[in-house]
Amino acid sequence: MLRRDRWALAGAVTIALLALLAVGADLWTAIEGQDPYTYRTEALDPATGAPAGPLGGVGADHWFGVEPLTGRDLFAIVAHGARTSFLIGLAATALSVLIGVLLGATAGYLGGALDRVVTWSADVILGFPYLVFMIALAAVVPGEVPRPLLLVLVIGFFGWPSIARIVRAQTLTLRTRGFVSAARSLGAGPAHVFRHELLPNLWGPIIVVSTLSIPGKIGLEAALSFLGLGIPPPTPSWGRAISAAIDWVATDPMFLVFPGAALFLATWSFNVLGDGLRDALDPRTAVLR
Amino acid sequence: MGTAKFVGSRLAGAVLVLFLVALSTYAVFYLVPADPALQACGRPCTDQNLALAREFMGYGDPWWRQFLDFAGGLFTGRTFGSGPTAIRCDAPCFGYSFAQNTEVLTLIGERLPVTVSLAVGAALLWLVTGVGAGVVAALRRGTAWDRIALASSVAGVSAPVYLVGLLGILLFGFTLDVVPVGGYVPFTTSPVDWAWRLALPWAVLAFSHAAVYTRLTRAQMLDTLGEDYIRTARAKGLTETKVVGKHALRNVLLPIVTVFGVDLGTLLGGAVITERVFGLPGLGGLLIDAVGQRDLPVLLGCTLFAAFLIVAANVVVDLCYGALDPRARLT
Amino acid sequence: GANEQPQGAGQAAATRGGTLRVLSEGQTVNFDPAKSASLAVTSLALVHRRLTAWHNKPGEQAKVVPDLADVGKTEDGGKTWTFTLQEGLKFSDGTPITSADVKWGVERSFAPSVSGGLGYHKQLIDGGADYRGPFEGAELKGVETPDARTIRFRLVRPYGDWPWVVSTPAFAPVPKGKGAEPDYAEHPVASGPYQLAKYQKGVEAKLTRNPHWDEKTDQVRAGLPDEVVFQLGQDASVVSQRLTADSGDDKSAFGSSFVSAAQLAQLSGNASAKQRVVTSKSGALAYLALNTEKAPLDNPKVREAFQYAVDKTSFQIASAGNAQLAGDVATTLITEGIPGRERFDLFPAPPAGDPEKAKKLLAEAGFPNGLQNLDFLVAKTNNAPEKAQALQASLARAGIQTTIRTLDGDAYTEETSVAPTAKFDLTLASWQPDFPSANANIQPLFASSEIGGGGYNLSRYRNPEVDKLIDAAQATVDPAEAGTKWAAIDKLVLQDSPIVPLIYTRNSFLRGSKVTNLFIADFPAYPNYLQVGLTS
Amino acid sequence: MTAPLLALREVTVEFGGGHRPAVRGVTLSLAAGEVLAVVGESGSGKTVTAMSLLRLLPDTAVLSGSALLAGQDLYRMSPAELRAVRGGRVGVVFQEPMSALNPVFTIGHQLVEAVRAHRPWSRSRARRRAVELLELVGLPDPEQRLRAYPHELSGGQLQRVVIAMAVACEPALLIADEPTTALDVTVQAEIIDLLRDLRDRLDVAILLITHDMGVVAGLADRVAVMKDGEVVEQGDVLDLFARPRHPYTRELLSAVVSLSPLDEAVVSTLPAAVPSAKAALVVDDVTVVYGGRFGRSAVRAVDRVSLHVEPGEVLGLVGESGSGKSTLASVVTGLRSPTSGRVVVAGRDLSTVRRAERRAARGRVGVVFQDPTSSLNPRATIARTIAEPLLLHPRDVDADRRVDELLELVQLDVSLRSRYPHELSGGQRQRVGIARALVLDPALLIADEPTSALDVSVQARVLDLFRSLQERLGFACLFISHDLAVVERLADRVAVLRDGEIVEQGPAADVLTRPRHPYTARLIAAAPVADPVVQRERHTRWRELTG
Ligand SMILES: Nc1ncnc2c1ncn2[C@@H]1O[C@H](COP(=O)(O)OP(=O)(O)OP(=O)(O)O)[C@@H](O)[C@H]1O
Ligand SMILES: Nc1ncnc2c1ncn2[C@@H]1O[C@H](COP(=O)(O)OP(=O)(O)OP(=O)(O)O)[C@@H](O)[C@H]1O
Ligand SMILES: [Mg+2]
Ligand SMILES: [Mg+2]
Repeated sequence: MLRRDRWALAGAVTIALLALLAVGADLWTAIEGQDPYTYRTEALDPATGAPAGPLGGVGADHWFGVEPLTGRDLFAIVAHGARTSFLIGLAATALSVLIGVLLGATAGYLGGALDRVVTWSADVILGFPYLVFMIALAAVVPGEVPRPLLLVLVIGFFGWPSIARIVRAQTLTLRTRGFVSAARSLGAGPAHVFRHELLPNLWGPIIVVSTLSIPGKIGLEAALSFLGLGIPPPTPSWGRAISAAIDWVATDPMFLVFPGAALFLATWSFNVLGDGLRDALDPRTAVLR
Repeated sequence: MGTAKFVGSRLAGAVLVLFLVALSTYAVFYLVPADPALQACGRPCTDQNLALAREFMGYGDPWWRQFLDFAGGLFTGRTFGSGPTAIRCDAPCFGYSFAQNTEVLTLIGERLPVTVSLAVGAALLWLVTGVGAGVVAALRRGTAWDRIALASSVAGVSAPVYLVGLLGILLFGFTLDVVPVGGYVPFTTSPVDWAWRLALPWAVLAFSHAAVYTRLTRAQMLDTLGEDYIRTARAKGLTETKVVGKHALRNVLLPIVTVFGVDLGTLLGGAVITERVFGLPGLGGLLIDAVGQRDLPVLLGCTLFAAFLIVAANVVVDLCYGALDPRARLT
Repeated sequence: GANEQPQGAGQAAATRGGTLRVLSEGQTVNFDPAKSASLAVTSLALVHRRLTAWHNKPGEQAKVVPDLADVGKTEDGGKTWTFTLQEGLKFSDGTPITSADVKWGVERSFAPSVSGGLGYHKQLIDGGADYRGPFEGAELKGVETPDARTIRFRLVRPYGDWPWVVSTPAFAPVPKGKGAEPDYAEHPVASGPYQLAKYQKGVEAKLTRNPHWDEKTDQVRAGLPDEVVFQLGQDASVVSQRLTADSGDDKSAFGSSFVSAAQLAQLSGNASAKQRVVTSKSGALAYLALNTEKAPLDNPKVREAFQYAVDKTSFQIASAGNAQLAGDVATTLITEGIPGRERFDLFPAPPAGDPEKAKKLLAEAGFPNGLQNLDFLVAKTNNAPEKAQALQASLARAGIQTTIRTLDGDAYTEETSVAPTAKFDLTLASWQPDFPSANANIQPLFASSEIGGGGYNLSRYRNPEVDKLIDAAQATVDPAEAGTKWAAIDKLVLQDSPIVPLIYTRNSFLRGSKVTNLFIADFPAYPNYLQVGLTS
Repeated sequence: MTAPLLALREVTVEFGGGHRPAVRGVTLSLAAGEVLAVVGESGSGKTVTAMSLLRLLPDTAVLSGSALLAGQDLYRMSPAELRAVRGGRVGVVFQEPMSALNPVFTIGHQLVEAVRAHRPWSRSRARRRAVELLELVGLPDPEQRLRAYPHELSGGQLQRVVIAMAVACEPALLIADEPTTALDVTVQAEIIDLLRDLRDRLDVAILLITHDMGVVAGLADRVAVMKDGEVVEQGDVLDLFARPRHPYTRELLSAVVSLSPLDEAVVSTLPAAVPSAKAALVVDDVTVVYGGRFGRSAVRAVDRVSLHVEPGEVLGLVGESGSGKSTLASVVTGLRSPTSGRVVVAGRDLSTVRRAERRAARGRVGVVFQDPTSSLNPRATIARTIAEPLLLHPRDVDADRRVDELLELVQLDVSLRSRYPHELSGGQRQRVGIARALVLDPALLIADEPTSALDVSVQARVLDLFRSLQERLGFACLFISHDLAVVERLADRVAVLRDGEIVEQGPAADVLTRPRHPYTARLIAAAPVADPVVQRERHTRWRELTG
């Protein structure tokens, strides 16, 4: 069905391209003849430290230009950054969605004490001073723990409450619907009801919320790297590149444009793909177009 | 269960949540490898001075003792130090900030109007624009409108708030010179100035928050528009506006209200970056400074306050469920 | 010092009057002398005078000058110091300022309830070690006030820099008996040209004229504007944009935070704004601290390799875009503008470093394959991670592989200066002395007493000989003689390479077009707020 | 006859996705004050034709032909004109009342809205009109009902609300799609009276879609018969009933089952009146109270009801609309726990057994819900829905084959397998529900109005199916229906429910031919007969009986 949806197809292709960019980062940068770590101060304007040449130093040597103050190759940064950001953003989103959907649906469907426990936990986490927690964690967690895993766990964990609340709200209305009663009367347990009755009707909001949370998670990854919890520099990451680039918008907008566009494309592609998926999953709209 | 009983049980839950938040804040705070008394020690800091400062600020005890002191202070008030320099903090005492020489409650009270103005205005703006755009996107599914709504939503969530704020200031503040940049004028002083100065921050916050409303509205709307009762509403001869804006929208609101509750609750705890960019003296700045300075009382106060708002918003949201959808009435 | 634009040049003549605005990042400004660590030329000094003050002018070395009192006399080689207050000094409430008020102020700084400011005096004044402040009736026995204009300090050991120490905030007068309340900062009794008229945390602090301040008794404060308003909680980037736009009230404002590299690059394309950038001639010493307690950096030879390995040019670029804005390459510990400073370079190398030589040194030290896995700790503030990456890349050229670890401000402080042992191998730091004496440059960073417990000896350098020499230099009263002693220590310490001096960080500030007399002397690398005025 | 009020010419409706046109070349006309009944096979395009008039079909539908309402083509009207027609000049009664109302607004709100859409009235005036309308459709306690939400009403009550909504603005044309399926015969008779009154008093034209030949006989002037998307025959009602020409019409009419005359019944053997130890279902003194909300009085929907169903027995449950039949069914199926009382299924009290056992027991119970639409997952294909019980209680059968088998048994084309519920007609959906209930060969079947949306021929076949299955498997069945004739044909015993209480219980033949309780007698008297002449007579008699 997706094949008929040109936009969803475009989204899927973009995701594939970004994945290709991430996976083959070494190869692409080798073709370009650069790497994301080497300082190339000769590519900078000696007066300001901004990239020499127009468009942030875009050229045959540096496809996306160079980073101000360091001269590191921006294409290499974006390509290698895709690994960090794409991986962490997606994995963390998947984790939050998993926890959020499971807890939210269970709470909404079963209600009672379980509902209250989930709601309270969500509230505690939402109100939790996570910044302080991250700082504490950075200091407590031993250096041997792989940072990507840690990041995924932490970001994923702090992301579930909002998803859980939405899923719970939807479940509250869904559970009163006739088809859920029908399944229950057939002897369906919560697991079956969740899997076969609730989930297909929950995809809409889940897709929306999860695809839109990707940039936030990538941004959080960058913020955490400053707190000592993230992937330490100089490993490139989109989030860190973007946050550094903000200062340079007026002087070197291209520094923002490339990683920013990468992030935008990633989010956008998941959203159009999500739309396509939603439409495909919704029999009422699927036939359209 | 009656409404009163429901509210009662939720209130009890809220107290529990706040207790847990406070407890975990304390616990986490003491995991952070830093000595809050170091700030009060001065430079150069000797061990002796450090110990003195620590003792005076009440950081000498183990963390759980301090937590009990804090909890007790809520009901009985607290006194820090002794003699002529003693500091009295009356019940309900949320602590005393030694970095700012003020009771935490006063600090929060001073900054609350700013944050509330910012959050509520922005929230209304994004609710209206977000949901509006979502409705349009759903009705015009697959058209350019839909694509534009999607692209701007994605741009909204992808662009860091700080960047949007900065560009907003550059464009509307300096280049076009249409709005004043930064600063806060209390509503009571001049409602017009108040709104005028907040216009840009509102827009910035709305831009970054509206996305999820647009997209949720669109998705839910598409689900709802196929329902039989929409057909019934049309068969009554209602205008399309009423069919969509009332019959369909009402059935879409549940998740929207949920997200709104979470967002508003969080935002009322402080919109750190927006406040920063626009120089608004709100709770976010207070909190961030408290984190930076390890000002535990302020940190705790702000956190508890934010948690309280989140819980309160969620209780309201839960109450709304029953009103929005009688079938989803909680028991 | 290739600083083309002389400080203060191109600024119009100042007139009296007007409202000066200081756009500040902080949410608060502290006007309590006991709690303030403010330099003698910035905000606090507008409100409070101290016993002595700093004479600082571009191109001149800093000098201690009289403020409330003279610059002090000692008869016993620096153990007892006597100061005489000027006549006719008054507080903003009209009461006369007496030596008792100064004493009260000093005593007050010992009270735990109001501590937090600069405390160089606390271990020096006799009886200070276990003094807890005056509010419970006890007096500090090392401070005597024989009469209303005389104040005498008895120290536990001779201390030549005492006249500098009494320029710190704790030596501002507080009317005797006042200031028990912890929020004294919000309604302090002023002795300087301004008093605090309105203070709203996070919003603004407004200073208006103190009618009882007498211009004639004050040689360091010009007191030109009628009002000084600190606008608080301002974002640095926004401030820079506002000042660049230079419209309305912003014309008579300046930013109190540094202009970043990106902003400098932006300003370079704007002729009018570029002119309004004020860059210091020199500044804080930025250095790479090497943990001398931990292998392999406990080997001086290995440490020496670092002196050659680092690329100071890329560090300069990472700091400010180019060498000139970043500041000169540093080769000594004592910074420019400090009396007694001697220039030397123990490890001559091109600014971009000499990786080959570094490799050779490492090989000699037994590390022919370079060093792996060094833990490079940086704070997240001040663009330190970016600067550290530049160093990381340059060290890599010499076969030194490092892993950067970023920590939030206090977690960083805890690990580098509080913890009894340190895990890190390298860290990036910078130091600006609290008063313009070589003592304040060297002692806090290299005396073994400053290891851990909140001290700033980040490289955990421990050398009994240096400790002894520091004590001796501190006891020297004659500035010239002390200067030579400090310069000798400077060399001695650097021979051990506990740190790699990088640059003397220049600070740039941006002012509005009506702000004038905004100059930055050789020390400190901050504008002198006391002289700033406005053109009409 | 003057120029027709409504004239359909060559109406064809196609749905995308490669389906055959649902409606092909339908030409019909209807004059003011005339009642045209459209009858026909389930899925033959009756609803689609009717909905096309007000352009209420999903976007996927492509219309061609023309539909003139007083000379104006409905298919080519501007949105504003169309709006004035919808609910104003044309009122619609939807086929499935239980999903036709917006669940989040009160009945009153939706009625008031319908009135105010076409009348410049104040809210309170519209509200008075709403009360009046509810009285008109015979809903007791109208003031109270206005504040109820749709899910708080029974199927028949909702149907009456939908009817009230359709006639709210006194339309010139009323499209009534199965307006009486959920009503017990007494209420049904009242509604027919109401429609007749509308026609007589206001000259309203009625397009009546129904399966109930009795209703056709009692109300219609002319009849159109549809099959497979086409009108195969149309003509005067008396004529058509007397001389059906098309074979399908003949088949249809012959499939009609009628209630035996009161005195001609044969006494059947009396099954046990007290539950045996093996009873498939025992309902013991069950009471269900719906909690009152916001100070409203609580509803005792089921009041101390006791009944039992033996293996191999069919118990017919009949009774007034809103008398608590569906509520009782929901208790029996375990969807609602009774306020008091006990339900024992196959010897086990389900409230006390362990969860796993309870679930296993559910596998032996099949359920057909009253509202087929909402009981089907909109995101699941027909095949998946029917196979769902097999997922829950795996059997050693090939699910696909079993689904095909059942589709065939309930007279559904196998090509519907991959469709979604919204792509089916009401009757088709209902049959999907039946198929799902039968897929596991249940030992006990709870069927709530399982044939209400089926045309008589399909209904006859489904009833045969029940019969044969029952003979083969010997399952017990609680069969809830309004159609007394069907109950008579199928049920061994009958229980009559009124206001939550059982007023009479006994062998079917007994109760339906020699009713003891006056309510039962009235029910039987109200049952329509599929013969225009007889039905008209009966109707007059019934009017006399009720006064
Ligand atoms: N949205 C749709 N998409 C595809 N096919 C549809 C759709 N709606 C209805 N159909 C098909 O059109 C045909 C006619 O449906 P319609 O609802 O008019 O039947 P009906 O005569 O009203 O039957 P019933 O008596 O069972 O209600 C059916 O075969 C049905 O499957
Ligand atoms: N959720 C509810 N809250 C309050 N009252 C309810 C609720 N559900 C049903 N009722 C009321 O309970 C009574 C019995 O309803 P039920 O659905 O069992 O009737 P029924 O016998 O199935 O009627 P019908 O033949 O019309 O379907 C009705 O008066 C109805 O209004
Ligand atoms: Mg139909
Ligand atoms: Mg019912």
